[in-house]
Amino acid sequence: MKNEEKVIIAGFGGQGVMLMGQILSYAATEEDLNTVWIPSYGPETRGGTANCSVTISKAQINAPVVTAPDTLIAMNEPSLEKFQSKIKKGGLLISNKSLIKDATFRDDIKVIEIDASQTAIDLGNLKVANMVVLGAYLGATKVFEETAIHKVFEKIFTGEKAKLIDLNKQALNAGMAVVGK
Amino acid sequence: MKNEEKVIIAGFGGQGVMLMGQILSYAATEEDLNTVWIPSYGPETRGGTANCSVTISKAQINAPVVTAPDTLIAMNEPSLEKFQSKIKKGGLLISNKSLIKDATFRDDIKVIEIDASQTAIDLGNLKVANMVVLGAYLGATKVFEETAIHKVFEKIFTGEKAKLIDLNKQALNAGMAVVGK
Amino acid sequence: MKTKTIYKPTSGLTERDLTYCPGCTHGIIHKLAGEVMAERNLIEEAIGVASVGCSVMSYEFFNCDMQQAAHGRAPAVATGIKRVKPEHTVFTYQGDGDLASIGLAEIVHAAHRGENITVIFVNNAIYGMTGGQMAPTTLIDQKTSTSPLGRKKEGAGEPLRMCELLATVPGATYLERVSVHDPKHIRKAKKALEKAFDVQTKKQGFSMIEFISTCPVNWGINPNDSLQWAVDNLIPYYPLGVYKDGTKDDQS
Amino acid sequence: MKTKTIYKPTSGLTERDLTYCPGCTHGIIHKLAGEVMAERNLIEEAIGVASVGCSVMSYEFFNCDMQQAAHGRAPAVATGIKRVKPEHTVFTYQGDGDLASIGLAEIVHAAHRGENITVIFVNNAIYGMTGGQMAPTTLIDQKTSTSPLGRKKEGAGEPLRMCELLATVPGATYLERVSVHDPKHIRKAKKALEKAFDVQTKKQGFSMIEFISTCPVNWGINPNDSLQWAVDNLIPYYPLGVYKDGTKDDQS
Amino acid sequence: MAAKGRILIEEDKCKGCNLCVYQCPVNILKLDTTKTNKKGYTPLMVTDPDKCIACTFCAMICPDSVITVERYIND
Amino acid sequence: MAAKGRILIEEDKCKGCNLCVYQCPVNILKLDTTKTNKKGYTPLMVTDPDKCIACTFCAMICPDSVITVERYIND
Amino acid sequence: MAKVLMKGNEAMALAAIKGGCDAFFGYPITPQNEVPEYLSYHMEKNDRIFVQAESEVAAINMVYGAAGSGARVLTSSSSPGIALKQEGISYLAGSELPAVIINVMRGGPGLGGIQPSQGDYNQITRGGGNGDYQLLAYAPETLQETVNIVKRSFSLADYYRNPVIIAVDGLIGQMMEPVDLDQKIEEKKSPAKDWAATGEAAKRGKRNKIVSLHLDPYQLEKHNLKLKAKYDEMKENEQQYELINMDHDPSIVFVAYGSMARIARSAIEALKKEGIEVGMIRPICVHPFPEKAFETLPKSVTTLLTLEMSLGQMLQDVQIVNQGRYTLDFFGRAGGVVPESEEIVEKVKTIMKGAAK
Amino acid sequence: MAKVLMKGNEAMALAAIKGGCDAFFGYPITPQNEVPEYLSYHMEKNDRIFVQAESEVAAINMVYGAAGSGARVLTSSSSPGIALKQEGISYLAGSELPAVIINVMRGGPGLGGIQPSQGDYNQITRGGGNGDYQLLAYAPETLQETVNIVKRSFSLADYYRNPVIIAVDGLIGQMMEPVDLDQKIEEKKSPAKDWAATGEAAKRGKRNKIVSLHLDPYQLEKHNLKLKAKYDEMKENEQQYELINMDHDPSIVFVAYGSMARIARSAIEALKKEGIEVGMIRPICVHPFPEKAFETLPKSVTTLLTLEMSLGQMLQDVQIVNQGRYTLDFFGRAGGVVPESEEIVEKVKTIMKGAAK
Ligand SMILES: Cc1ncc(C[n+]2csc(CCOP(=O)(O)OP(=O)(O)O)c2C)c(N)n1
Ligand SMILES: Cc1ncc(C[n+]2csc(CCOP(=O)(O)OP(=O)(O)O)c2C)c(N)n1
Ligand code: SF4
Ligand code: SF4
Ligand code: SF4
Ligand code: SF4
Ligand code: SF4
Ligand code: SF4
Ligand SMILES: [Mg+2]
Ligand SMILES: [Mg+2]
Repeated sequence: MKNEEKVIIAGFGGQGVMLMGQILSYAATEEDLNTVWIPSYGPETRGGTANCSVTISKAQINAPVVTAPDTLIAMNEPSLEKFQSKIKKGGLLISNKSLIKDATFRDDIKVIEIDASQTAIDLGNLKVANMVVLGAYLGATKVFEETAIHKVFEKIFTGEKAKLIDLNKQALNAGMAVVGK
Repeated sequence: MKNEEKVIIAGFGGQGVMLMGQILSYAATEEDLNTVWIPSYGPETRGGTANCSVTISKAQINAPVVTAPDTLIAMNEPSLEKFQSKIKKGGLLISNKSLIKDATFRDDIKVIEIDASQTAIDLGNLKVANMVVLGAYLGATKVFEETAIHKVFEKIFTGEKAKLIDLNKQALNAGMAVVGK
Repeated sequence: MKTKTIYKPTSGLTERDLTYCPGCTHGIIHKLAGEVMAERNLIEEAIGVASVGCSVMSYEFFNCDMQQAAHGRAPAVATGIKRVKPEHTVFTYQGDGDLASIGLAEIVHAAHRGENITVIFVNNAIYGMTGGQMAPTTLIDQKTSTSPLGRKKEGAGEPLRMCELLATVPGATYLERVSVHDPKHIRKAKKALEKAFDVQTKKQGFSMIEFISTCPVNWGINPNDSLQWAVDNLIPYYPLGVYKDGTKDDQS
Repeated sequence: MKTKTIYKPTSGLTERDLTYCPGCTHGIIHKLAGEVMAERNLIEEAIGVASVGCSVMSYEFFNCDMQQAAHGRAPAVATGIKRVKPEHTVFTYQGDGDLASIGLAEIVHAAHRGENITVIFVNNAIYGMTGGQMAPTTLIDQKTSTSPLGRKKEGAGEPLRMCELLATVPGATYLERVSVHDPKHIRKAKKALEKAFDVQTKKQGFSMIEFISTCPVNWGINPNDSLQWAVDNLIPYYPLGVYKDGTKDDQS
Repeated sequence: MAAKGRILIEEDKCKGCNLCVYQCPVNILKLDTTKTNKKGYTPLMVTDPDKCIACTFCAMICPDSVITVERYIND
Repeated sequence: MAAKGRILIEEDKCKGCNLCVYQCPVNILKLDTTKTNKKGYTPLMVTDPDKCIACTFCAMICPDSVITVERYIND
Repeated sequence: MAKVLMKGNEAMALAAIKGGCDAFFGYPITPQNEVPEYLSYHMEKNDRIFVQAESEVAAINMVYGAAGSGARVLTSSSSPGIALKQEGISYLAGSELPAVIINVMRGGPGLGGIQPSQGDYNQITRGGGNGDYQLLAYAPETLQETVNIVKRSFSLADYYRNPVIIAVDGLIGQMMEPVDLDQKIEEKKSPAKDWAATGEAAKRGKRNKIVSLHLDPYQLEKHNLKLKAKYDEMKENEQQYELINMDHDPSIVFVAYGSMARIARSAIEALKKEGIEVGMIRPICVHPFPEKAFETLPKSVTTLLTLEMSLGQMLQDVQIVNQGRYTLDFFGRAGGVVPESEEIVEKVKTIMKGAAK
Repeated sequence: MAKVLMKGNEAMALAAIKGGCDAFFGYPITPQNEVPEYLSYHMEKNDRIFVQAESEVAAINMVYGAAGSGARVLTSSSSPGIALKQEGISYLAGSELPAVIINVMRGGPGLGGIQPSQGDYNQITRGGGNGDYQLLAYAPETLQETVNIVKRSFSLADYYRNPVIIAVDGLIGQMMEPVDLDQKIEEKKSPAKDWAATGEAAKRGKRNKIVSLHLDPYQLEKHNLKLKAKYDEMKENEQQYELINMDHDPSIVFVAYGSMARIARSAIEALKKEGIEVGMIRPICVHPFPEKAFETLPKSVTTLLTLEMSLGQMLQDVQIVNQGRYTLDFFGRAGGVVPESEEIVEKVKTIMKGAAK
């Protein structure tokens, strides 16, 4: 990982956007890196858009709000519209092709489009589309090893939810594979 | 009247102490003098002692609280105890002999003792004891003419209470007479 | 073929999209209130009071002058308005947290004084706006974000029934509890609201209609199942019906 | 001849002179509460909550640990105490302004949660402490310093009956209204208080005894006539009796 | 008629409210208007101690815990 | 069978909550899962307009005033 | 006009009626009870509204409702009651509603006592409620000044669409003094209330909404900046104060308001007799604090002695203005103790001794 | 100890449990809901008390009751909810009861918004309630600092027998950051609570009374002076602050707290890259205000730039301390807008340009 990585993850409420960000911060915590996760909150998240930002850093994190992300993960069109302009020059955009069609992308950033929904459906559960995208992010940035994320899965999917671990791992894998291609 | 007159009137609740003070302030207002009337207030007046202070002045009145009165009108023993020491040197004390017996008086003040209750009972109503005392005060200080007080009576005893005017005038008179002697 | 419009959006509401979650019955209740006021030409002169809850933005939805009140205080705000504007229709729109918890003194005393206002009380047995905390109306064993193991009688008590409580207040004139879980009940609910506003128009005093409502998002149940959940769980504890009708004593 | 003391000042009260006006029945109610707690050895471990009203100084009179609460909030303060000291007897002593006006939400919600406390509610139909303003319990046509022409139904509403209101709250276990205008009623009132404290001791939940009380000074009626005025005017509107006894459902 | 008991009056606590006077079934209580107590009130007195039936009514109604009642016992 | 009336759907207001679908007595409503509206929801559609009896149930229950109902009149 | 002898609380009540007050909502508390008592009779007699609310919280929210409907509204209370109104006051300021609030201050904190105090200075000048808002806060000295300020306050509140608070100590509330209730005062010209929710949406052709909610922070910031601009205008135009005895080249200058200023006047007189000249800045409006008063002091001044019936609350405002210009000193009594002028005289002499050394 | 990733609100809740909190009383409000939500489960699990009160007013009075019984008590809320607690807080201070109050601040005034703000600075530092009282008020910057302060606050409250308020902006409440909940902190030694009304009058041989009423003004004044002495002790011993980048001879020094201080750190870094050295005074305890911090600034300093997520509230405290020593300047955003560090960089450059002229 480089010294500091800032990500904004945005989409609909219900797309698992908050969890994606938290997983990154959990992984950072495991590796003893500094990290801050900030959600959008309040009624505006109701039915509407949801987003969170994550900072991961080897050094102390000062200003916690991410205004110019290294990476934007846009899970739907409104999110792309709202945040694309903020991405750092030369930064990365991961765009959820399942919902973002015919969009215009900036040409000073790297763009990865991924059909998350289809991939998830292929895996048998639309709900893991977020993990597919997360996989793509990891594949592209190498911020963490796959295994670091697996550890987080084991930590957060406990009890009833433990059975979801495998599926999530598969989804992550699938996402990484897409970028690997 | 001299330039400024400060009075403290103290006694039981129910002895008409507040009204005595107000009458002085009403009279002062009628004569276009400056005046301030300040009551003790709150639950400590319940069943216990009550007192008020009156300042009457030709000039603007600054500090409104009377700390060193020209005159103390003490309607009962606790009031005498509480306030006697505060009277200005050479000042006046009017002491209600009906309730204050065997008291020690300062020798640097003028003392008038008056058996207000007996005088009032002679007039047919114990309740006007306060007006008897007020009469004595007026007789001794000449702060106001009798007629000025009569005017106030007419102002405050209206409707039902108008019939009380005569009795109060008599009481006032009786009090003035006592001092006149 | 010719057509006749037999149901359309009411002019009692503005054109703004409601901010409620999909399938939330707040929207149905808004419509009913809008319809009743529009049909009686009250909307032109009414002053409404929005409370704090999911309906905090109802000042954007009711098509009349509106004030937004502090949490729980809508009946006091309405009192202030009605006293200086006695000829205008004044109503509040309040949730169960707002009315039965923080605002309990204000609703009881508005009723107590016999304020001539109409209260639209939306009981969804939860704090919707803040994310699903326990309300005084939450059922025993119902899980909420502050009763994660279900509400327990010990410590939290059994749910408050507001119509029953207010029925003991002499100043309350009309109190009815209704539901909007199907068209039949929606129709009945509308009748109740009509009665409530008529009570006000006739200066007969305080009226309140309590609506059994849903919160699909915080109950974690889809909208249609939420209606069923309300029928199966809320209505048995909160029986529908008229709890007080002080207009009957009235000979006029 | 030998003697046996059959009535003496209770050790449930301190030796301080009460600050109430002559003939005010606050004093009788203090005595009863002191007696009941002393006789049951509760006074040694009780924590009382004084409210704001003429009884604000009751923390000087009850012979146990005491807290003085903000106006109307005694039931909330008592809740805080009882939750951290569940094995101790906790009671509040509140006037009608305190309990039925500003503190209405707190009393209803303490009952609602079924707080295991005992409330001594002194209803004298007026604000005594502040000089005789209208209370929610003031009778129609009763003159007070803020209803100088007598309380009117229009504008001020009809008086609130707290036992009746609280009886609708599921969490309330025992509610009784009593009077202390003669020895017979004083005895009955004492029985009621005994019951209320026993309910608490048995952890059966919220209990409240409402006392019809007098305010000779602000009613402008001498003490004995005040007792009669209460009998003639207050008791008819506030009937004596048990309004709820949740211990009867109890098989234990 | 022999008294069944007697009452003890803590005079300085009395507020002269008259409540006890009205409750005494044998009418033996009145306020002593010849004196005032420390508080300034005319305190309670017993006019005819022999008639006391030790019913405690006076004590029960006294708001200020002025009265103690003793019953005579023959043993 | 001839329709008694028809419903007009303001598609972009629909939140896809499904309430109306359950209330239609003749079962001619469903969410159109082939598209999303401006708000991002799958909006309401009528499967068999001919069967509409213009009962207004769907419109009554719709929280978002999406539906207008018209009755056909023969004059 | 003839002066009449009135109790402070009653004079304020009558002044409110004369100031055009349409409605009063309040709850009893000592030492301001004569305000609602007087109004319970006289508002009705004048076809206005009087409601005894169930609590201070309800009262301030009734004020909110009535003010939102365009009425001129008053509430009054005393210290703990004002504390309970803080959320409501913040709402009034946030929704830009005019209203007049009287605080007849008593000793605190908590239930405290009921004797005269100035212990609520922070509460009234800093806004005890949430958020960036400010009140216009007056603290008059005599009944006459009080009455004039109460009368004028309704137009001020209307002009700024902001709550005005008038804080007097219990002494002013309880004492009687002759007042002329019809003294000419210069009313602030109040614009038409075309923003009020009067129930005339149809007639007006647009709905009026009274709201303090702005979920978008940028919109809320804009609103805050608009409010700030208004507060700055108040600061520019509403500073009100009296300078006393400044033409005698005092070296010590008191800063005092309300009853404390009256007592200080006695001290100034007494000191004058001893040949000691002391000046006084008397804030009449305590918020915005009359900073301008400090700009025109004579060269002779070396020391500002702040006098309070509290323990150094206004002193902070003096410190803010001062910025090192003068030596600052303080004298205060607390908890309802009204100081005697002799104590102030003493304090002055102590300062002078210190300076002489 | 291992760090765990936690949301601010939950970390504060857990820290309270670790700080020995016996009882929590609160009412839901955004953006602090995770505090009661977390505690509704975990207090019971730890055999402690959790009560969702019917309102903020009830909650603070429950706190009063439980604190009076000797328990360590917490309540939390957000801006308007804190406004409602003002009377209760004044009672706590008046009765000298220890209690911890968390305010997760949002934009105001009134209902305002729910985004992060520092608009309650006055409300928390000046005491929004009645009377002469003061709180210990903390405004931490990171989750780690927040957690440590929450844990320690219970012993501080006990030591001073005074409420402690911890004010964080919504950002700190909502964000997740790794924290070590078991970092060693120096607890204030709390004396035994022999004053508490525990229901052991008989055992103790004397009754304990928890009271804020003192009808005699001289007694109330004595009480006020006792409180004042305590506040002076706090002022002497509890000033807490951090000085940043002072060893590089900055001419401009920020004064900022909470999230604003974090953002300012970024600005300092950015400016450093451009060769501009700026220092910062970061108050950790905002009341008593860390005056001592201003006494040790390097000679190079000319200007103090106060930074707030409000419109000049802390600025007043800086003015009070400053007394003309440095040039004062201000930058603030309001209503829930979180500024970017670039705006601060800009502001610094503007000041420097002005100075250069
Ligand atoms: C004084 C105050 N306390 C708390 C809140 C936070 N709050 C906003 S809405 C709400 C509860 C709303 O619940 P309810 O009244 O049942 O309405 P619903 O959202 O369920 O329709 C709360 C506690 C607030 N805004 N103000
Ligand atoms: C917050 C607050 N509001 C108002 C008051 C003033 N106050 C003191 S006692 C009281 C009324 C007491 O009446 P009640 O409860 O009936 O008791 P009573 O004196 O009649 O026994 C009021 C309004 C106060 N102290 N605090
Ligand atoms: S949170 Fe619940 S009550 Fe609120 S709008 Fe959504 S579903 Fe309706
Ligand atoms: S004012 Fe009334 S209630 Fe209070 S002590 Fe006196 S008589 Fe009793
Ligand atoms: S005990 Fe009975 S008989 Fe004896 S004095 Fe008292 S009331 Fe009278
Ligand atoms: S009842 Fe008690 S206080 Fe009243 S007169 Fe009798 S003894 Fe005295
Ligand atoms: S009007 Fe009736 S029949 Fe027609 S679509 Fe709606 S519910 Fe179905
Ligand atoms: S009820 Fe309304 S919002 Fe819901 S699916 Fe039907 S048309 Fe759409
Ligand atoms: Mg709800
Ligand atoms: Mg009462």
